[in-house]
Amino acid sequence: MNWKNFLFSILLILISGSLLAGCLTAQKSAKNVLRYSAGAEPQTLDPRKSTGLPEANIEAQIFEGLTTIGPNGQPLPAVAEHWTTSADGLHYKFFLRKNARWSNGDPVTAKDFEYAWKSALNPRLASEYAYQLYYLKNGEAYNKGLVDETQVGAKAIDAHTLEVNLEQPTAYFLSLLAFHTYYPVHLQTVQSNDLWATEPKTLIGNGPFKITNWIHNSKIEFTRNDFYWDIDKVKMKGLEFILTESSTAELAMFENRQVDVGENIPVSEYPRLLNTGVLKINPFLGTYFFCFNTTKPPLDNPKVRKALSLAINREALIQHVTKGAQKPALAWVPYGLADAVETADFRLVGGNYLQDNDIHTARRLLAEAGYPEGRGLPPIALLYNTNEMHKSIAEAVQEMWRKNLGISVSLTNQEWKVFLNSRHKGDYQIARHGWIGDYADPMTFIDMFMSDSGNNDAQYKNPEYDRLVKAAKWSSDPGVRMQAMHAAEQMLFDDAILAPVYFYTRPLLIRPTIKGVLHSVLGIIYFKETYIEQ
Amino acid sequence: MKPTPTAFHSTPFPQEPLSTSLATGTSYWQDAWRRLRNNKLALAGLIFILLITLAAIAGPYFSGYSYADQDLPEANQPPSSVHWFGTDNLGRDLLTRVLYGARISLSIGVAASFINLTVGVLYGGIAGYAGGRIDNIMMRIVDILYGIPLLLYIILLMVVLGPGLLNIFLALGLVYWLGMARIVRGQILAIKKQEYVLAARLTGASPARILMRHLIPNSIGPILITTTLAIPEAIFTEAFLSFIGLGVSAPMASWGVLASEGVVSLRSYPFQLLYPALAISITMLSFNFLGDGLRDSLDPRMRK
Amino acid sequence: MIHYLINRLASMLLVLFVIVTATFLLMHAIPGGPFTTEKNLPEAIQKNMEERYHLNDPLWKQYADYLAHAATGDLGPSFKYENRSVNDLIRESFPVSAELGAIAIFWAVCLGIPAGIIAAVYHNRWPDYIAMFLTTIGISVPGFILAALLIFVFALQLDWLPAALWEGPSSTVLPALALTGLPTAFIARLTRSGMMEVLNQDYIRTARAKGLSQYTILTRHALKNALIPVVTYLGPLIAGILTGSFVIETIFAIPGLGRHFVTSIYNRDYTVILGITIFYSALLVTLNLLVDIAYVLLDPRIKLSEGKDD
Amino acid sequence: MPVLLEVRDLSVTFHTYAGTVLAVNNVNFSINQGETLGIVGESGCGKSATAQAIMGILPQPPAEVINGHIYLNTTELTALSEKELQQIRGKKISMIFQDPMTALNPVLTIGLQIAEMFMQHQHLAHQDALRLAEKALQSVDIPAPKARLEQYPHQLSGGMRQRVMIAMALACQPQLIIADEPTTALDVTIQAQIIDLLRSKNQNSGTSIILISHDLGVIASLCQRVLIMYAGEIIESAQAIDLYHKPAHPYTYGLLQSVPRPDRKNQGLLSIAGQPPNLFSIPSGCSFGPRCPYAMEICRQKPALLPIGEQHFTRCWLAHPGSPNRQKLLQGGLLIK
Repeated sequence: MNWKNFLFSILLILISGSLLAGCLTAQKSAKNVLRYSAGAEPQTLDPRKSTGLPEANIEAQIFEGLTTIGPNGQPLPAVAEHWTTSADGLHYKFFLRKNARWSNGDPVTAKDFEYAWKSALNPRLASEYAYQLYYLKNGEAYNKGLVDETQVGAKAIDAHTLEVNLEQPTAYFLSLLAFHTYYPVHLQTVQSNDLWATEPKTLIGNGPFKITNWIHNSKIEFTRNDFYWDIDKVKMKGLEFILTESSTAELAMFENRQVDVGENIPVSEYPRLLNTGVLKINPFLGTYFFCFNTTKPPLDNPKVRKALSLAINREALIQHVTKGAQKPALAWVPYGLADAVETADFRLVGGNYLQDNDIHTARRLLAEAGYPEGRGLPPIALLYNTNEMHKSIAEAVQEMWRKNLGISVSLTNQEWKVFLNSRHKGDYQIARHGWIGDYADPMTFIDMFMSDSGNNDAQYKNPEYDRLVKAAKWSSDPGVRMQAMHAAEQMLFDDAILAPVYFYTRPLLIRPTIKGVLHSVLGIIYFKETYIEQ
Repeated sequence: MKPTPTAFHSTPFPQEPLSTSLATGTSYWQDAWRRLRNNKLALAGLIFILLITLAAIAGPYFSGYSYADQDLPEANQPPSSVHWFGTDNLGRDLLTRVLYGARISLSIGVAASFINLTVGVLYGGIAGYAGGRIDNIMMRIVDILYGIPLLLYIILLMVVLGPGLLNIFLALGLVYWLGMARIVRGQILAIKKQEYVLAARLTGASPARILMRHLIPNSIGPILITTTLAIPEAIFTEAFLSFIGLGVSAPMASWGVLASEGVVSLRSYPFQLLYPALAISITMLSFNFLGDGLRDSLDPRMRK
Repeated sequence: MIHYLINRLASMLLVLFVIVTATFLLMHAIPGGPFTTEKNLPEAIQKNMEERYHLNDPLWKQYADYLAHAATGDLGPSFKYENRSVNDLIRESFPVSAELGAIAIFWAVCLGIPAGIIAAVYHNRWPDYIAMFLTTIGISVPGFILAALLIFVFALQLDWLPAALWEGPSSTVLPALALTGLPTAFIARLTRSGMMEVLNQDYIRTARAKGLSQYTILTRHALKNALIPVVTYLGPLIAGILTGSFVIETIFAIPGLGRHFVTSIYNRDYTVILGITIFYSALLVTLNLLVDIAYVLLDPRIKLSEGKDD
Repeated sequence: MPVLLEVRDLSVTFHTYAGTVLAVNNVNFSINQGETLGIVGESGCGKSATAQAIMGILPQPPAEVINGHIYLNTTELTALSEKELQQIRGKKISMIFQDPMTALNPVLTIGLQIAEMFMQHQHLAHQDALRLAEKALQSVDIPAPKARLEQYPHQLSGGMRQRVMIAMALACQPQLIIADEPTTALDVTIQAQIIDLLRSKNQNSGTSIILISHDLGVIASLCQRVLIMYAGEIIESAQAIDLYHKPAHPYTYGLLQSVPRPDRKNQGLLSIAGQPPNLFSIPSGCSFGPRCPYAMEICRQKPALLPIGEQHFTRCWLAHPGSPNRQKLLQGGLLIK
C-alpha cells in the first residue's frame, strides 16, 4: 500500500477525467432547438400575477391573448378572430376562433378569459398587476372589494363570444389585450389546483409552445404545442430559456454557442459585437432621465433644473457611453407611439422641447437663478442605483455639469430597493430614473406626473397638468386626447421637472442565421415564427 | 617543532576581541530583521509594498491627470505613451485611477489587517486561554455574527451612514475579525497545555502576560497567514460594499471597483482589467511573501 | 464529553434563535419590502398583497408566527417565487452548491496540504518558492477575475469546456477551479506554517533517530500536529463553500443556494432570507462543533469540557 | 574487545545567518562492543552535534558534515544513503534525548510510538508490534504496561516518559545506544533510576552506550571511559578512573572542581572563570587559553592531543615533553597543588 502514489493517481484521474469529460460533453445547441438567455428565474408563470419582463417573455411563448402585437407595434387578431367596438369606445365584443386550443387539446373559450380576468382582480389572489385590468368596468372596485365579480365588465356570452365593458374609453385597449395580464387561463386546471403554474404538467397554455421541463434558476425547456391553432407558422421544434442574470455569462454562453439569442450584454462589448454583425439594436418604449425633486433646494428653482437639463451633452453620452444607438431624448414621450393620425408619430408631431448641449442658455439660466458660474449653489447630490451603466452615465453627466456650468455635484449610489425607497419618498435631490411604457399609448408616460400618481417621484404638483391629463383620459376622440397630452408634455418642460437623457433601445444578440424573431417595442420577444436559416 | 623553554612561561592570555555581531547580544527584533533581510522573496515583497505606497501617495501628482478628468472621444484607448495604462470607458487616464485606487485599497488592506491583529487576535486569544464556559460563550457570539447575513448589515449600515471610507472600516470592523478569532482560539487551545505555559503560570505570570508573551507569539504563523489572506478579501469586499453604496463615491474608484468594471469588458478592452488586476495581484503576492518572511523571522521557535 | 455535547447542542439552538431574531429585525429595518417595485402599486393592491402575506400584522406577530412555523421545520412560502416553499428552494439548490463546493474543497485539500508539506520540507528552497508562488496566485487573483479568465481561456479560446450552466460533469470544472483558489492557498499556507513549526520539534528528531522513513515521519508524526489551524479554517470554509458562492454561481449561471440567498436579500424575500440563514447557520454551528471535536481527536492534550482545572 | 564504532576526523559546521560555525572540529574516537563511553562538555561544545552526526540526523541545512568518516563495525555510515541509514537508526544505533516531554510525540499513543520501531525494522503488523511494545515497556519496569499503550505522553510523569524513551531505544536490541543528556530534565532520584536502568541493559545485553552529559557525576556512575569536549574539540580522553584522579587538562580540572562534593563543604563551589568560547571567533591557539589559569606563551599555538598515560590523552601544552609541569601531570594530574 503506498498512499502517496494512490492519492496522486486519484488526483490525476480526477483532473484529467473531468477535463476530458468536459471536451466530450460540452453541450451545444441541439438541432432545431433555439436557446435564449431569458434573464432571472421567473417569479411566477401565472400570467395573472406576473410582473417582470423575463416572465412576460416566457408567457409570450406559452400563452396568447385576444390580440397580439405585430411587427410595427400594432395589435393584430390572435385568439379573437375579429371584434366589434361601440361608438363611445366603451363596449367591445370579441369573437374567438373556433380552432383555438389549449395545450391539452381543450378548446379556448370566452369563459377562460372571463375567469382569468375576474380572478386576477379578485382581492384574495392579490395580484400585483391587477391594476392593469382597472380599465374593465368595475375592475378597480372589485379589486378593492367594493362590488362583487358579476359587476366586472367581462362576460362570456357563449363559448366563443366575449363581451367587454370598459370604465372609460381607452384608445389603446386593443394593444393592452396583448399584455400578459389579459391572457386566458385554463379554467378547470386553475380552479382546482393552486399550484398549477409551478409544474410543467399543469402549466397549460394556449400559445405556440408548451413547457416540458423547468429547472429552477437554470433553464426552462419548451416544445411545440401541437394543438396551437396557427401551428403551421411555428418552425422551431423547441426552445430552451436559460435563466441567468449575469451579462458576462450571457455573452460568454453566446460566444461559446451555448445560447443563440440574448438581450443582456455588457455595454462595453457593443462596438465589437455590432462590428461582427451579431448585435441588433431594436427600439424600446422607454425614456432614461434624471428626475428632479422639485421640493428640494436649489432644485425647487425651475431655472436651475432647466440649466442642468440643458447642460447635458446627450449626443456625446450616447456615442461614447451608452453606445446602444439610442436617440437623444429632448422630450418626455419616446418615439414609436401613434398620434391622432395613426400614421403620425406622437414624438414627431410634438417635436423637441429642448436643445441638446445648450450650454449658453444653461449658463444664462443659472445666472438668472442667482448662481452665476455656479457660485453660491448649495450642494447637490445625484442618486443612482448601482449598475455599471447608470454609474458611467452619472459620472459623465457630473463631469459635464462641472465643465459646462462649474457645478460640482456629488454622486451617491444605493442598492436597488433602498434606492426605490429613497426615490419614492422624495428623499433625494436628483435621481436617475427610467420609465418603460406598459402599453402603446403616450398616456403610459404622461399620467406619471399627476399630483396623485404613485410614481410622481418628482413630487410635481400642478393642477393645470392634472386637468389636461384627465381631459385626455376621459376622451375617446384621438384628436382631443393627443392635443391634451402634447400640451401636458409642454408643461413638463416649462417646469423642467426632469432632464431626459435618451430614449431606450433594446439590444438583441442573435446569430445571423436566426430569422423571424419578433422583438416588440414593449420589449417582449416572440419566437412563434422563428426559424434557422440553413 | 620543538618549543623553546621560554614558551612555557606562564603568561596572562589576552582575550581576543570578540566579533561584535553576537557579543553585543542582538535583540529579538534585530535578529528578526536579519532573518527577514535574508529572505529574498520577503524582501522583494516589502520593497514592492513600499514602492506602491509611495506611488499611491506621490504618483497622482506626477501623472498629469486627475482621476475624474474625462475625455469622451479618447475613451477605451489602449496603453500608449500618452496614457501608459490606457483609458477607461469615459476616457479617464487609467494609470491615475489605479494610483488613486491604491490609496483606497491599501488603506483598506491596512485597516483589515489592523482589525484582524487587534480584535481578532485578542478575542480568539482570550477565548482560547480562558477556555470552558467563557470560551463557549465567546465562540457562540462568533457563530452568531457569522450566521447573520453580512449583506443585511451592510445595507443597514449604508442606509444609516451613507457612503465613505470610514464607514467601510466600520463595516469591516464588525465582521472582519471572526475568522482570525476562530483560528487563534484553535491554536491557543492547542498550545496552552504545553510545559512552558504551565511554567509561566507557576511563576505567577498574569494571564494577560502569558497570553501576550507566550501564547500569541507562539501562534504567530497562523496569525500572519490569516492576516495576509484577509487583506485581499477586504479589498474585494470593498468593491462589493461599493456596489451596495457603502464604498467610496464615484468617480473615485478603488482597485476592487476598477477590476470589477474591467472584468465586464474583458473581451474588448482586456487592458482595463489587466492593470488593476496586476496591481492587486502583485500587491497581494508581496503581502503574502512578506507575511511568510515575517512568520519565519518572528516565530520564536524558528530561532536557533 | 457527553455532558459537553449536550451543552453544545443546547447552545447551538440558542445561537440559531439569536441569529434568526437578529436577521428578522435587520431585514425589517432596511428600506424596501418584498413588494417595493419601480412602478408604485395602487394602494388597494398593496393592501391585498400585504393581507395575503400577513405583512400587515404587527411585527411581533409576524415574528412569533414565523418561529412557530419554523420550529416545525416548515420554513414557509417564498414571497417572490409564487407557490414555492423555502424548503423546496433549499432542497433544489443546496445539492448543486454542495456538489460544486465538495469538489472545490476536495481539490483544495488534495492540492493545499501536499503543497504545504513540500514547501515546509524544502523550506526556503526552490520547491518552497514554487509551491508558495502557485498557491499564492490562488488568493492574489480574486474569484471573479479568475472565473472570467478561466472562461476566456478554456471556454472561448480553446473551446474545451462550457462557459456556464450546470449540465453534466464538464460544467463543474471551471467553477470548481475558480472556487478552489482561495481555500487551496489558505490550506497550503497554514499547512506549511504548521509543518515548519512541527518539523523543528524534538519529537521529529526522535522519529528520525528511530529510523522511520521521511514519508512516515511527515504523515504520521508531523501532519497531525500541523493540521490544527487547517481544521479550524475548514469548519467555516466548508459551511461557506457548501452553501454556495453568489459570485461564482452567478458568473457560471449555476442554480445554487448562494445565488438564491443574495437574490433573496435584494428581493427582500423575507422567508427565503430567514430560511437560508437558518439552514446556513445550522450547518455552520454543526461544523464548528465537529471542528472542536476534531481538535480533541487530533491533539489529546486539548480538553473542551474543562473549566475546573484552571 | 572489538571496536564497534569509530569516528575519524569528524568536522561539522553550522551555517547561520551570522556566519558559519565550526561546531565539531576534527574529532576522533571509538567505542568498543559492550563499552560505556561518556562525553562531557558545556552546552555548545559540540557533543550533541557529534552524536547527531553519528545518527545522521543533523538538521541539514543548517548543519553540514564537512569532513570525516564514521564506521559501525565495518560499515561506513557516512557513505550510506538516507534510505540505508534508516535501516541502521533505531535498529543498530538508538538514541535517547534529553527532554522526554518534547522528544515524544504528544499526539500519538505510547503504544504506537514504540510499536513503530517493530513495524519499521521488523516489518511486523500493527497488532503484533503492539504486543512487543507491551513487553518493551515491561522490560523498563513500567507498571501496568498494557494500559500505558493507550496513553499519551502528557499522561505520564517525566521519569516514566524517559523509561518509554529507553524502551523505544532498546526495542530492536541495538548494538549502541547514544543517550544525550538523558537525565538532565529529571529530578535526582529518578536520575539514579534511569542510570541504573541503562547500566543493567549494558551489563545484561552487552549494549554499548555513549552517554552525553555536562554532569561529571552522572558520567562517573556509568561510564568506563570519558571524552571531554570543549569548543568542538576533544581536549581530554581517559579511563573514567584516571580522569577523576588525574585530570590532565585545566578545563577538566575546572569541571571537577565545580562538582559539589560533600568532602569540600567549606570551600564553596568553584566555577571556571570566563565565558565559554564564542564559536564565531575561536582563539587561534588553545581554545581554552583565554580562561586558563595556567596559560603560557606557547598556548597561542594550537596544542595537539598528547598522550599522558595509558589510554589517557590531553590537548594541553602542559603535557608537552618540554613542559616543566609534565611530571606533575603524570603523577597526579592537576589535583596536586
